[in-house]
Amino acid sequence: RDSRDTGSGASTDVKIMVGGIDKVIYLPAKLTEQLGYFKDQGLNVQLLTEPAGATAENTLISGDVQGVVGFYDHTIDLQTKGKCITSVVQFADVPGEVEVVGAAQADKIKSPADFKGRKLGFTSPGSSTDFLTQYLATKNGVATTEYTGVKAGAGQTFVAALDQGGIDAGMTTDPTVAQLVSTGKGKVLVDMRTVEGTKAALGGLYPASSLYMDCKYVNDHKDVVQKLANAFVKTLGFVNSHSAEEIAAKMPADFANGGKELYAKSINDTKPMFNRDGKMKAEGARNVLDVLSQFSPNVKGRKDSVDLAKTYTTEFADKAAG
Amino acid sequence: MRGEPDVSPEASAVLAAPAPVRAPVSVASAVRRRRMKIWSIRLALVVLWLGSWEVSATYWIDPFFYSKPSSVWQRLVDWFSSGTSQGSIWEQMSVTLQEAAAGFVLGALAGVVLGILLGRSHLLSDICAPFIKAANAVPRIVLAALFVLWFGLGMSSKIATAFVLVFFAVFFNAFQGAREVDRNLVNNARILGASRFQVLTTIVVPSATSWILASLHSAFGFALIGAVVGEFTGADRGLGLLIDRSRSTFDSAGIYAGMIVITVIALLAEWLITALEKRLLKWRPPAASAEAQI
Amino acid sequence: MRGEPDVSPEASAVLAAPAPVRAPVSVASAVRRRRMKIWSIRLALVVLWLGSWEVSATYWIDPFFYSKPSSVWQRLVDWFSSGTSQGSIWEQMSVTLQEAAAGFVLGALAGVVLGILLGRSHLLSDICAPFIKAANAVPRIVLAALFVLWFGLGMSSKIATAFVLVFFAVFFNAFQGAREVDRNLVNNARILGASRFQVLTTIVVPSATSWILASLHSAFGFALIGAVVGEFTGADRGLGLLIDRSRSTFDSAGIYAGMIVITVIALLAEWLITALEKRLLKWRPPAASAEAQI
Amino acid sequence: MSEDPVIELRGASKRFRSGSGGVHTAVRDLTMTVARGEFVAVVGPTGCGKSTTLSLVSGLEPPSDGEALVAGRPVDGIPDGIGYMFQNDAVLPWRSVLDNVAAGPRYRGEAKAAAREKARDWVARVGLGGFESYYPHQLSGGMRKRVALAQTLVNEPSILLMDEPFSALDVQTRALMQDELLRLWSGSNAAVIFVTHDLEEAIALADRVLVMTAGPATVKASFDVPLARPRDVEEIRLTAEFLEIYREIWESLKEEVEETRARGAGRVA
Amino acid sequence: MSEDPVIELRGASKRFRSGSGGVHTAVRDLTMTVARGEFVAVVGPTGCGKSTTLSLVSGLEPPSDGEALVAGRPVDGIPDGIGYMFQNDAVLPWRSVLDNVAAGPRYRGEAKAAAREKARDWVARVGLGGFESYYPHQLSGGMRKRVALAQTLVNEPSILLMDEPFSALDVQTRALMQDELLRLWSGSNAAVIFVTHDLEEAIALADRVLVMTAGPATVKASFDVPLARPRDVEEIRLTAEFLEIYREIWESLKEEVEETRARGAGRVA
Ligand SMILES: Nc1ncnc2c1ncn2[C@@H]1O[C@H](COP(=O)(O)OP(=O)(O)OP(=O)(O)O)[C@@H](O)[C@H]1O
Ligand SMILES: Nc1ncnc2c1ncn2[C@@H]1O[C@H](COP(=O)(O)OP(=O)(O)OP(=O)(O)O)[C@@H](O)[C@H]1O
Ligand SMILES: [Mg+2]
Ligand SMILES: [Mg+2]
Repeated sequence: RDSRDTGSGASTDVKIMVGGIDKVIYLPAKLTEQLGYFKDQGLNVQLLTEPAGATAENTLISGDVQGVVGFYDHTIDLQTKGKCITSVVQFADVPGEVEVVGAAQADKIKSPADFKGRKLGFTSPGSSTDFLTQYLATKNGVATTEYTGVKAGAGQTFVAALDQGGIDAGMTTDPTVAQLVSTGKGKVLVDMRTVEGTKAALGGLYPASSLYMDCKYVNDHKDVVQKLANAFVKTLGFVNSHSAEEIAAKMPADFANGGKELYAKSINDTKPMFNRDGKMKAEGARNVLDVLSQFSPNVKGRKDSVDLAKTYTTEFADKAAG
Repeated sequence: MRGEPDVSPEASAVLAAPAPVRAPVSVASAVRRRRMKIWSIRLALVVLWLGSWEVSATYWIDPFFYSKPSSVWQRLVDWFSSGTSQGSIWEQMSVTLQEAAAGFVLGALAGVVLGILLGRSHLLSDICAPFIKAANAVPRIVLAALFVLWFGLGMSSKIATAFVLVFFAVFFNAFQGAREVDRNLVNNARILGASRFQVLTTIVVPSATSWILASLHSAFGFALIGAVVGEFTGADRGLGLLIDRSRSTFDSAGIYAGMIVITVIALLAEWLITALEKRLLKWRPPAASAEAQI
Repeated sequence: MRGEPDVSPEASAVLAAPAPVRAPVSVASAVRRRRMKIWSIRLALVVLWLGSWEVSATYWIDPFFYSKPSSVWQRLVDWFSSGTSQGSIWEQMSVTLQEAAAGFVLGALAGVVLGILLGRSHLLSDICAPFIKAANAVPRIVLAALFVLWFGLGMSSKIATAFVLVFFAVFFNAFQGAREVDRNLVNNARILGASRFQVLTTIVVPSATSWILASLHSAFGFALIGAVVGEFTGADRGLGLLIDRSRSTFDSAGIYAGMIVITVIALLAEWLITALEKRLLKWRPPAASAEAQI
Repeated sequence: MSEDPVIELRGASKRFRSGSGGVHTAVRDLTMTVARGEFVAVVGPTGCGKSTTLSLVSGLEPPSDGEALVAGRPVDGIPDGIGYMFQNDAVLPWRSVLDNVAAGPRYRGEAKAAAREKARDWVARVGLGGFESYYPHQLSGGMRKRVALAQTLVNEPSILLMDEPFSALDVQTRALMQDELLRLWSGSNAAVIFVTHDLEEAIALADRVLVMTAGPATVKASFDVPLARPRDVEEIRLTAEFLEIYREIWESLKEEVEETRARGAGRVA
Repeated sequence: MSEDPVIELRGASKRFRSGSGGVHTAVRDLTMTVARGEFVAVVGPTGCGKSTTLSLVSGLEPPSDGEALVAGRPVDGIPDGIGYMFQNDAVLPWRSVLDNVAAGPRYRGEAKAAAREKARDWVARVGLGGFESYYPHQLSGGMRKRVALAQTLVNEPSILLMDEPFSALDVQTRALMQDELLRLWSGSNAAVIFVTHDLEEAIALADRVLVMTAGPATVKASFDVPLARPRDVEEIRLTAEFLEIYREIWESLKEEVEETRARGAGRVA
């Protein structure tokens, strides 16, 4: 277990686990590194990646990493398990997820109300995509027992699943969405990459992509966290002031191995989700809790005991902006 | 005295008269005593392990990661009494079991047949060996993802993953087993008039049996792993999905409970394979002299 | 005529005189011809396979999923000439190789030692067997996730995953190998004065060698898989990460290129193991009579 | 007894790779013929190359030089109608005595029941009646030898190679087996090569006794045995004729054995 | 020759599970003793239980009933100072001739060089000088037997069990080995049990010949051999004394062999 301590040897050494470093919704992580903003802050940040969200949080709790770039809703989930995790920089107020319907089913599934009897894909059972799918369905009058949820993963397996009819529709992010749309294999049914789209679909904001850290670490290393926030907020500013092509050009070449235009398009499509200041909107956080309390087995029935104030802080983003 | 000398008159007397029968009886009871002892040690170990897990999870280590036996047990009771969020636990088990069983049977068959063929043909094995070894080095999770592309999200992609895992485990043993065959026996069979094919079925296959069986012991475990890995990659039912769900919802009790269910299935399969082994290898000299002697 | 009878005068003459030496020489050239033939068939197979892949990916199947050899080659050239986003390809290879090698060595050692011990002790094996079989049925990807918790994100969790995969593969064979030992040989050694430990080292281990080696052939492949699976679970370098990256960026050429790199490493390791095998088993009657005879 | 050679070795040699990597010549320039219906016994010092000679005839090993012919055709693969009883154990450990003996007929396409019937008969003939269901590991050394004998003879081979078949048997069982062998052979017109260390046995059974030289083996001398048939193996040993032949062959063999001993014991002080 | 029994079997029986699942009694109610320095030969019909008897003495198999004692203590495990040459091949296939013979001394803690030196001497004594580096599969049947012999004798056992050690050897090599054995034994005060099918060999070598009954084996009769030592094995066979003893033992043995034969051949018409 000694490997655990090595990371935090010097206080400027920070390990951050990204729940899929190549997902466009988590783009600020790698971009900050590429732009050199961590170095500018005097930080020595090591980015790790891991495809399944839950493992990322586990490494955070066990202390292997100091921060995770992932979905905000996990902080609520974990609080019900007695863990204090707090979002320090909120990249977006919307999930950035898209419900895509397969080309073959596009004329039959026109809205979530048509989900009945369908096979709907999500990245993983119990993940945010699962909860959002359930929310979309129930909000449109389809009980969660009336459709079949299918784990379809992300990337190629998702594309193949939709293409081969393994799922009729499914929730995923860019670049998978861009890939599906550009090849005509899928059509966007519900777009939660913009504030308007999200409000239309969910009736409110649903903040997702964020950097969260262990509460105790945040308290003990306010300076480091502040530097991280500075870097990330600066990156958010960069994202908002540059075109998709310019951003894509900053990213490592092999992130665009699937095709340069495709990558640029994914960034372009997803870009609107990122906010400018890295601050959490209180209304968004409440909305997330609302969704989770209906569908998450952990949060169900515990809504009142959740202290939202502990799940995020704008303290650092405020300073970074100011 | 036709057919008599095998059990000499004295021996028959021993078997008939009550007093001397004592010997076999006492052997049987010794066997029973031994079994009792083994089971009680096993039980003690399990209790010790569960106990120390429970205690340390209560006092020292974080049950968030490690869960504890009582919560795992609770989760199992839940699953079996009120079902899982994906439906009845029996259904999940049957799905995973079907996938694993199909992959196991196909993989074992293919492994045995190819292993023995290549083991006996030097030209074939020289040509194919590097390809098979190369294929064996391909990470199975990558393959699982490819199988989803090739075979879709249905059962077939899980069966394919299980197949691949089982195939290689069995293949290498069948191959070596076919090579290790006593040359004397092969020569003798050839002299007695066996065709190449007969040598294969009557000499090579029985000789390689203990090799093949050794690999089958671990192979069903592999088949289950294959099914679970396949389900991790994409599925709508199955134990793998159940574990995956537990993982995403930070339900470590669910992870361990899922693992226990899989393990129990594997042990049942193992028990069947052991029974098969006993049947197939009954010609062997018993390993423990205790068994041979009466 | 001290020490002479092994090479009788005639034979020495054969070796000395130029003409009769023809025999061994022609054997050598026959061996060379055979090797040529095998390599050309292998090459033909590879060409055929790549060719049909390239053609079908160009005309029929979707290179988005299946990529094609030319793009894979391009990706490999890229990697080796300009490196990857994670740094030089050599570094990725060395990381994965270190993890795999460490897991392999530890797993093989533990597998051999435990396998032989349990194979020779009936009580121990009766007690432990169900636990080991149960452990073998635990899905390795679930384990990989647990190892990250137990050992942290560093190399050790990948080594642990590789270890587990190798251990079980080797263990079951070492176990069976230890059981299959010819009783006559053990008895003879005991009579000659061997202690239990000497029987183990001089009779059981050499007897089980071919079993153990058979498992080592597939074990290095497993070690690599373990390392890759470990890297999938969380890492910042390594070939597994490279493949994972390719997967999520729709770079199927990258997936295949990564698999090829791993395969080549596995084949190199395999070649080393085969060399070791030749050395250890040189006491055997050569399998092909062609080799035995001159 | 016709005179066309069924078995013929022409200048056959066999070389092996030796222990230290050199070349070991086991058989050198060996020429011999066995006619149809002829019973040839082969004697020679231990380790001289007798078993190797048989393996050349059986087609299990190809000669390094020279030729091996059976029924006039060069041997490649196992010639038809051959029976070979190996010097060492080669019964199938996973088959019972009965199924071991039934193996030959089964391989040659006989129905299971018929093969077993035949086998049962042969098991009894070699004195193992009652042991049909035993596995080889449950038998004594001599019993295993007899299983191998039955296994070979049940095929009614026209060429019979036997490598010290009776060495593990007690005198009387051996005599019984010898009688059984002669009885079978006399009705069959089979060519037999019989390797033995027992000179009496060689003379009692054979039409001709070949003496091999110290290794590398080649034929040193061939002695005809002009004793009348049918022979009673027990009786014949006491006749003057027998003793005469015995002495003659023994003289020849002795030299080779001594030569071997001189070489092998070269190191003893 | 002292008279304290080194080897003692008291009413020992050995039962095995038989082929068809029943019980097979290999040795029944066997009582025998061998004194220090005594050479006992055991003869009996094939398959009667001779090898089983040796395995009881060696401690490799426990008796089912009765007792086996060596040096006055009940046998559990391998008694000290025992040497046992098995009926079937038990040389290590992965060791060269030299290392096979050196195995015993190595096991008993001798240094490698010393063990090899001893082994080299013994390899030569059994006539295998020059074959030191050969692996067993490169040897003939008789040569492998001699490796086993050297392997056993190099340990200089005080109790020597030999199961048909010379059956695969030609007459002269056999005589040589017999002489060597007697030479070694006479200086050693070792107790020897020597199983053989060759009655001449038994009488020529032993102080006493035990005749076993048809299986299940028990001691039928014991014959003292009052021939003077040192004996010249070749010479002794022609003496009247020898022939007398031979006839006597043969009479006794014959009955048992015939009994066995009658049983085994029970099925032959
Ligand atoms: N595979 C082999 N490799 C090397 N040498 C061999 C091989 N097989 C036999 N030999 C050698 O050839 C010689 C003759 O062996 P063979 O088995 O033919 O003797 P044999 O006459 O049958 O002796 P025996 O009477 O002891 O059975 C021996 O010296 C042996 O060492
Ligand atoms: N493991 C066993 N299981 C069943 N029966 C056995 C076993 N070992 C020996 N026997 C039987 O015991 C009897 C005696 O066997 P043993 O090997 O002692 O005979 P032997 O006198 O040495 O014969 P031979 O002279 O042929 O070597 C035989 O009938 C044999 O079938
Ligand atoms: Mg021979
Ligand atoms: Mg015996």
